[in-house]
Amino acid sequence: MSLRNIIAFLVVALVVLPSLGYLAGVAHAQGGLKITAESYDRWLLKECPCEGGKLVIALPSEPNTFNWFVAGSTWSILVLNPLYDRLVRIVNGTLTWEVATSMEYSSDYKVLTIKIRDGIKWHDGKELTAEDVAFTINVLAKYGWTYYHGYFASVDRAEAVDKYTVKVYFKSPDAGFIYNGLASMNILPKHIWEPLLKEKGDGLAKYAPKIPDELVGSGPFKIVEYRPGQYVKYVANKDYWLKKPCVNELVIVFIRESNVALLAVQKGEVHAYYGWVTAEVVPQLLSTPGVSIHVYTSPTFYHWGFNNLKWPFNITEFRRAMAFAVNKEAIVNEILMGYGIPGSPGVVPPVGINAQWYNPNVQNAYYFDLNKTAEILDKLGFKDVDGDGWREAPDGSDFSFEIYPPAYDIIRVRAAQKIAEWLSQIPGGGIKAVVRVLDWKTVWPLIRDGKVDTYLLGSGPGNDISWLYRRFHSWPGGTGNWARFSDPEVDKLTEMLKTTFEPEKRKEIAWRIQEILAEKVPIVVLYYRKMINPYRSDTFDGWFKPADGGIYNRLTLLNVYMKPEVCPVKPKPTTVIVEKKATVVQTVVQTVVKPGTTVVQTVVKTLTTATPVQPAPATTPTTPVEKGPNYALIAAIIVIIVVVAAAALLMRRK
Amino acid sequence: MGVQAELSERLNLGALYEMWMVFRRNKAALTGLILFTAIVLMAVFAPYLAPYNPYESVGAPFQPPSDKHPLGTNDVGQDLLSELIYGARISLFIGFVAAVVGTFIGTFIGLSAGYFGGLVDEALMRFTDMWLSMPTLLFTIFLAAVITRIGTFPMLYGIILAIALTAWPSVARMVRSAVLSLKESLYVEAARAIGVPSRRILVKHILPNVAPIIIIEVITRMAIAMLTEASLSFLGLGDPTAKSWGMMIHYAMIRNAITLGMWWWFLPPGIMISLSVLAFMLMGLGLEEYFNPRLRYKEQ
Amino acid sequence: MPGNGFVVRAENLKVWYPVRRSFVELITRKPPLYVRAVDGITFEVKPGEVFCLAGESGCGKTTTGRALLKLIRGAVIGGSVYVKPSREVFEEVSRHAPEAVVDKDSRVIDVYRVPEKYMRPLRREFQIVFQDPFGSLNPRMRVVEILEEPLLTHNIGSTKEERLEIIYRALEAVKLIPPQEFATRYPHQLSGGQRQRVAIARALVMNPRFIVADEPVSMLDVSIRAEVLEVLDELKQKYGLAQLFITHDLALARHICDRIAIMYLGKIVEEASADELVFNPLHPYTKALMAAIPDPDPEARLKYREVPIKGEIPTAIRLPPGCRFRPRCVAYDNAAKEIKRLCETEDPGLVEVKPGHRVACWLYK
Amino acid sequence: MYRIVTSIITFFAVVTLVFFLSRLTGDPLAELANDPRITPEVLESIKRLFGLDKPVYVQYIDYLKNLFRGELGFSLHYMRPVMDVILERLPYTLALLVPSITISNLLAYRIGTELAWRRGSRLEVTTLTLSIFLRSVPYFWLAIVFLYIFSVKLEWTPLYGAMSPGMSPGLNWEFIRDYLWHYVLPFFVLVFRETIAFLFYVRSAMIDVLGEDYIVTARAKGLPDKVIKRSYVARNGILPIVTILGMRYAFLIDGAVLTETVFSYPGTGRLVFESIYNRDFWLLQGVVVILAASVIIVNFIIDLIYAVLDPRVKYG
Repeated sequence: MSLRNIIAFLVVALVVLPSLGYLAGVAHAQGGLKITAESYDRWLLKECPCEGGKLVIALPSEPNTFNWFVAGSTWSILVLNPLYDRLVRIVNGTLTWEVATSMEYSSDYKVLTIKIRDGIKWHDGKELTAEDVAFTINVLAKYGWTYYHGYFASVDRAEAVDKYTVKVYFKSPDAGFIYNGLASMNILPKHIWEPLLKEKGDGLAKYAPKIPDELVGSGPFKIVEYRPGQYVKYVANKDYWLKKPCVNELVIVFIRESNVALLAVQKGEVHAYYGWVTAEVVPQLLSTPGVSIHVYTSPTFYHWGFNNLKWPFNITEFRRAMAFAVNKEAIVNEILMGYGIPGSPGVVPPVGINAQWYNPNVQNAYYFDLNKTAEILDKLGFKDVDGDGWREAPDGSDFSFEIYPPAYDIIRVRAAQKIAEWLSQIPGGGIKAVVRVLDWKTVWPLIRDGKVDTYLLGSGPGNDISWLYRRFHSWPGGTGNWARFSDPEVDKLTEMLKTTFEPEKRKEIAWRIQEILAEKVPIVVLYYRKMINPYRSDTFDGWFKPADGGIYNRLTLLNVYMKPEVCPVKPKPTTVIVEKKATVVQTVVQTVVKPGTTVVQTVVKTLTTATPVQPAPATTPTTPVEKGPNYALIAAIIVIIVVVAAAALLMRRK
Repeated sequence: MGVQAELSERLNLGALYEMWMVFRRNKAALTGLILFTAIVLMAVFAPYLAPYNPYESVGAPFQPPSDKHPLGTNDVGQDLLSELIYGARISLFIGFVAAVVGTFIGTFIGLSAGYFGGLVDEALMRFTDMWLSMPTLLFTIFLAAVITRIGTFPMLYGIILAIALTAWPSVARMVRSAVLSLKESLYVEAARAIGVPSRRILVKHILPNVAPIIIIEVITRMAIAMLTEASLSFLGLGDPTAKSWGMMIHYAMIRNAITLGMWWWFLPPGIMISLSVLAFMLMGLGLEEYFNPRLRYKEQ
Repeated sequence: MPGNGFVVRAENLKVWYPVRRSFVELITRKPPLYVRAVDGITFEVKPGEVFCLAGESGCGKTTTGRALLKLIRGAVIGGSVYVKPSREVFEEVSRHAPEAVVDKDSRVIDVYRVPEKYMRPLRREFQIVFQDPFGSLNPRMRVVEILEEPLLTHNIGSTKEERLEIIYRALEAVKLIPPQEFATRYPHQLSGGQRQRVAIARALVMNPRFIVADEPVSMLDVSIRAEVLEVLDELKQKYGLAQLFITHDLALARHICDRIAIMYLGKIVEEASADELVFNPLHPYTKALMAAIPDPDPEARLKYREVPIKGEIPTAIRLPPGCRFRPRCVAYDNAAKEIKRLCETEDPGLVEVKPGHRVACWLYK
Repeated sequence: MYRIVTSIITFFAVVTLVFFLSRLTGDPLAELANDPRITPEVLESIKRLFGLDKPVYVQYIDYLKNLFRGELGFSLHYMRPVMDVILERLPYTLALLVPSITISNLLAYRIGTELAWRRGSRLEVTTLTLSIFLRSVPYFWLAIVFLYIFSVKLEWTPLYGAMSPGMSPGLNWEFIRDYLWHYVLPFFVLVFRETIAFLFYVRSAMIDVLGEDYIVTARAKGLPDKVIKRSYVARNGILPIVTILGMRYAFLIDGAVLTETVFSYPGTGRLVFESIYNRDFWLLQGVVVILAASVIIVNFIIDLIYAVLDPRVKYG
């Protein structure tokens, strides 16, 4: 333990701990904490200008499972999203009531009392009660194989006190529980899942629920059909308690190639694409009549991680030197073509729900200055001794290190190449950095096991700021701490984040952690990506466009409606031939403006054409497809027989 | 026997001369040879032919063809024509190494099986059959996925290895059947009657006579290896840092060249692959017809 | 050990090729079938003698020739082949494989008891010339390399010059003159006769005691046969080289050989000195063969025509009981009842009917 | 019998090889560690649930046991038995492969015979040159170009999938039309490519047959061309062609992988691509095993057909 560490430790022990104890005492004394959250109503349309129609959304990948307990991939969660309700939900960066109407902690933060709405019905007509909520929480708390178990590990049990009240008992207070656990928890019907759980036990993890019989939810849409590799089809739940969805049908199609998906949006076959769209297609998309784009910032922080245990990356000064050698603006402008924002030295993203904890003061801790890098390196003894243009290690030996980006992400490969280029340009001799591109499956264990010098990784933050514990608490306490960063003060602070409930206090701690991270640079956050979702603005309206999320979301599902001129319900006199008229609409692409960054306001001209769309025959209520023989198989067999027969005939005649 | 032939005999250029005669007789093979030479020259003199360094951003990204950039630029502003010219190097390299390694493995196994016969033959041929029964590309995909994920060597070598590992079985089959027929040939029997040890028979009598088959194999395998590499790259299993033609198409695909209608990005590399594969196939066909038209049965 | 004056002696030699059985047959334990290419023959070649094996194609004469030199693979071989090598070779073999020595005093070795790895010294003295001169020379080797190979194998000649000397002498012996010119050529630059002489030279460089000449001229044009035959004859005259001459051409056999044995379906049916056999054939099959020889004398031709043959050579897998020539035998049809019965039931052994003339036919018992 | 035994041995060898190669790629769940939801404890219990904590040989034995029950293991990505996932996709691939292999082989057979018959004619030379060139074109690239021309530029065919999104399958004209509309381009690409590749075999096999003495004799006898073609050439030429059918089938599977990927067709070939993307090696392993098994079976059947066609060959 170095002297510095000891001093830091003493500071923590003498200053921070007592003050924390004091604060905790205050919280106790005040007793209970009422959770505040927003209401949905402000986002909802009062009434649908048009009811009916079919909305087609494209995702790049199909869901891996419909069993929400083990839904590993984003796509599964997205596909199950229209089906289930949550107690609370994070909408546009704020906590919003959904099924719950109030929540209150007991004074020792070990009991959480949740009140839920009455009158919510499952799709099969049964009522959603506190029993269902308690059941879901208990499963997640009890079974280690559920993917959300980590968020519920602090829960001892949940109980339904009465029909509309749930009490959650904790083993130990958990400040992140609501944001992390409840805000991502779909409420599952007990009457479906409890028998299954009894029957299968742990085997439920491997169970694929029957579609649609066992996929009973309470959400705005019901699943009626799933074609593997092709689409999922839903019908609107016209009795949805919050608001009747405007469209009748929802189809989610899976299109892997963005090329194809974009063409499908351009042709109008698909109304929105929620996937990876690279920036070069934006002009093309915007010049297509009827297509608009929604741009939002993803909170995933793409960073250049150092192995903080390995020389020379265990030297804070060296890491600082590296931080000065990265031109984040250039990466954003050149590689991301402007679709991103430069990474914050404090790691916490300035977007979404994390924005409330974001410390803007650290934003300018580092800037691109190779002279500064040179200066620090000189000080550390990394000098070009033999005059070959490359700096040697202080002991005079050749020095180089490796950067590992994963092969599948071309942006990170290019970013790594850029970083290596800048490092080679340091005045007074470059630093040799070798970019090694390997498959993610190969790189990942290396990063996990600390076998590489530096790497480029994208990590998602949690909903609750206590995710900093996972990412920066001393190795091996935090298992997401791939940089192997360790700092006693950060350890204490991140531990405190987990048990401190006071919002103001939490913010204070978070700010302090960000300052330390900016100072110690365990990782250099390069950028947060801006995602592009193309959608049809000519046929559909009412899209909900959050600053931190995609166009496909719950509010879109509730609000989106067909434009009156193409609305299938309003009967129109015979065939309408609408002239092709082009209107120029100005769309301001939202840009999160933060102090210290240049204000970028992109004004994009969108050409919207009201294309005449043939009025579809009056809404045909889609009946759920009865379970029957596999039609695809039958069709396949028929085609085979016909073709073979034809071929045989052909042969015979010759 | 012409003077020329006489001369070449004395210079021990027999085999080369023979080959040249084949090419001169066979128009298709000659076309192949010319194409091949052109592509090899392009690869060798890439630095002189290419207008820019393909590893450097020399202009704005996503430019359409212009005077400055005859084929436009890619997603990071690298010149596509230069990429195309340099691509010959990587593509030929991958094809060549994979083909040579694959043929080498195949020859080794085929020789052993054919020469030792009996149980060795049976075991090796079962093994070969097993590999042959796999859909080649599917299995290459599988191997490439596995190999590039188990080592920290550059992905390029993993792909080459995967291609080589699926290329050998048909070579082994062919070499084996050639060895079997050679083994029954009278001059091998004569050597045995003399008492020449089997290793020497293998090296002196059998190997030189299998050589033409091996040469043809290397040539056709190269064509197949290049096609396979392109397919692997297309499926996202390639090495993103290797600027092969297949990788160019892959980049074009993931950067939405179809949506943007940038045909100048994905058409030329495909044509280049086709041309070089064509060159190898024509050369292979010419040589094959000359050496033994009935020996071959598997191709791709 | 009957007799001692031989170089090579086959005793009850059998070469049976197994017929591949199907899986079901293996399971049901059907007895294995064999093609009896050579089915128990006994003969010997005396020093300095040219012994002929004659017969239709498929009768097993080539197989016999190769079996003598242990060149058959993948067959069941029965009986013995005794050879008499020179003293030094005998000592070398008996040192490594004492179990193969049959008679120490007269230096007789049973070839089939010598393990394959100790065969090499024996191969030096017992050589073969194949029928096909086009296939028997490696097209990728020059003549000099072809001839050098046996020398290298047997460590004859310690230096290159010495070996070249031997090679040139062998080439001269087979009348490829000037040897220096022929030595640098590739086989495809030689005519068929020249190639066959190179093949003979290849056998000759090792200074063998015995060679099997397996139809050495049958694939050559008639016009160049003479030169090859001349070389072979000279070898016998000059070096006293014992030869087993395999041919289907009786006229040729009579011209070249000291003694002739006629084979039919893996067995020797008649054996006699050349003149005796030609002028006094006893076996109906020999007579039939004689009838096939074109004779300049039309009368003679007519005379032999009286002894025809019927049918075709049957397969050697399922042999008829009794005499195997019976189905084709004209004499059988005319024979007496008791002889017919014998023909049908028992195989006639080779019986000496005159001194030096043996025949396998019930008619002569 | 012999063939059955060797086929089974080959199959198990393939299974073993693929199994152990898959295991070489390391921990299939390793990536979960970077998921903010997953704690180390959760990771451990998931591993236990899938038997990943057992030694590899135990896993192998379990796998073989499952194989006898007709299961191919469990897809960690889809959280379902691999067999179920594959069976969902198989009809699409079969519907694509079987007709295209039939049509293309018949086409190639007709054209190949004709080419062999007219050896040396201008028609033959042109066709051959063209097909040699087309054979050199990377398959997937050809498919992309077709997609670009017919779907993007001309808009004759759809961009992706086996049916329009939300078009529930049923035995009605609307669905069948939609299905065929999506079917035609991948089908055409497969047939096109396969015909060209197969043409060569047919042609050279036929040329061999034409060179046989009995054909020469038949021609010398003055038999009409039609009769010779039908009763001499076709019958004898079919044997060498049948032998390589097995290989053509394997080749076509390769084609299906690429075609389905380009046209986003939801078959097993596409599943290969998906499983690489999702790094779902257990599924990839299952698909490889299934497809390899189908190749083995097809080869076996072809051997039987061969035995029927060729009186000289007998299998016990």
